[in-house]
Amino acid sequence: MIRVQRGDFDIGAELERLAAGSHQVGGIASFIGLVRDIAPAESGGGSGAASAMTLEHYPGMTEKRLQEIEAEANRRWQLEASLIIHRYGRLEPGDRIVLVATASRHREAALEACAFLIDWLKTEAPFWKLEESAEGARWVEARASDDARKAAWKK
Amino acid sequence: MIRVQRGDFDIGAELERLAAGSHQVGGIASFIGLVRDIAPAESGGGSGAASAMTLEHYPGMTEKRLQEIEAEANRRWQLEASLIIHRYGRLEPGDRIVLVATASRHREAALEACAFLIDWLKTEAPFWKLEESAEGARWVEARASDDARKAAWKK
Amino acid sequence: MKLLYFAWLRQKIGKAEESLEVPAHVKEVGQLLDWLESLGPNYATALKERRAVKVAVNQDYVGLDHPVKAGDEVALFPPVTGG
Amino acid sequence: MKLLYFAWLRQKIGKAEESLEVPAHVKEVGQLLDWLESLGPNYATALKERRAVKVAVNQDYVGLDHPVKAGDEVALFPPVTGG
Repeated sequence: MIRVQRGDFDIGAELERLAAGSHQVGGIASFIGLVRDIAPAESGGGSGAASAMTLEHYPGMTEKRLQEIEAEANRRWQLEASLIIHRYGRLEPGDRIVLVATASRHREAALEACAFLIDWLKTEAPFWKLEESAEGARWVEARASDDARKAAWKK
Repeated sequence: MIRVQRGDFDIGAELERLAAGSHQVGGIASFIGLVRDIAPAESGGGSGAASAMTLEHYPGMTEKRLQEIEAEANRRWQLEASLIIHRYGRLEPGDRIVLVATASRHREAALEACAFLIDWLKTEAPFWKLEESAEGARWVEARASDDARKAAWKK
Repeated sequence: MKLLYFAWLRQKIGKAEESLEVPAHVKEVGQLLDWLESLGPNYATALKERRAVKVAVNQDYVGLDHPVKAGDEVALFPPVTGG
Repeated sequence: MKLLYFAWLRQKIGKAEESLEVPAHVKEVGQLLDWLESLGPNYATALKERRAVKVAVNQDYVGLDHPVKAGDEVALFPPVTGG
């Protein structure tokens, strides 16, 4: 299941639901992405001012791509259930951005599919981050390392 | 932090706490192990009767080994926080057995350290599973594939 | 043809979307980008660095040689940064 | 010396722990296992398949050549299956 939403999500409830009704699930792997306050770390101290961000997305295509990514994970691994929730709009440091989770009989499949989902989502799902800082707003640039991680999953 | 306990744990609260107070966390990876009802799958249908299990452990050494495993993960990856909770006693299908979780600035470290923790825990932490089924109780045998996964992490 | 712009492409072009009558000689994505550049300095600036411009036609990622036609939904945006 | 037994080793030996006076010639884990086997058929049965017997001395995994001495806590158990 995939969801694109402005509001927050309840991790405990989401992960609980993933295994509900099936006693065939032996493991649930999940990854939660959070808004990190990059200001202090990358300016070497600085004001320590929180840096919020706004996530823009492409309604319609976002859902389509996330569904395709989820389907690809389910083709590659035997999963009992999978979940992608991605937020958009303005978010502050510490806020949750994304949840990906996979439930499988065996931990290997759950762990690998979870990493796959977040790696692919990073380079495939049409979201763009606008970061606010003391110096103004700037669009986050794509990282070459993300492309490399995605490429490593290619069959 | 590590905890060995008889009772259940609250996944949402545990993961929330892992990032609390630090806005340096960009990602939280977690793995939850559950009691799987193996009866229907491995006996090719069968009665479908639920198979409970009892987890025995070595109090004292369990905590010591889990602390060492957690310390090793923190040596290998830059983590903001980590958590291992492992239950013991009698558990039924669908019950949670174990939670491992890692918080890091970057998702790569969180994902890898999380997989490392559960892989090492499987072969290092002194727990033993006694499975109950219609045919009686039997001690679960260690899987060679678990040793192989652990070995793959060796430096 | 429906055009959508996202992130800094939206800001530089100065609008989020528009409907355009595209000339008949524009048959592929690359030709569409060339033609858009000719519409004004805001387009020219936005599309100058072609490597940084990703294109989706009808919500699928495509390359510069992908065909475009009237009725298509064509989106232009920088490399994605979600997750 | 304090001996602890877990899982099917506990069941086969028939107790979870005991304190034993170990003879002076028993200086290593391997010698300890040999000597335990001589204590009775329950021990002999439990320790027959040596590959399946893991040993911890003072809560650290050790090999058969690891020294043991009075006062040590020595645990015998099958390969672990937690997680």
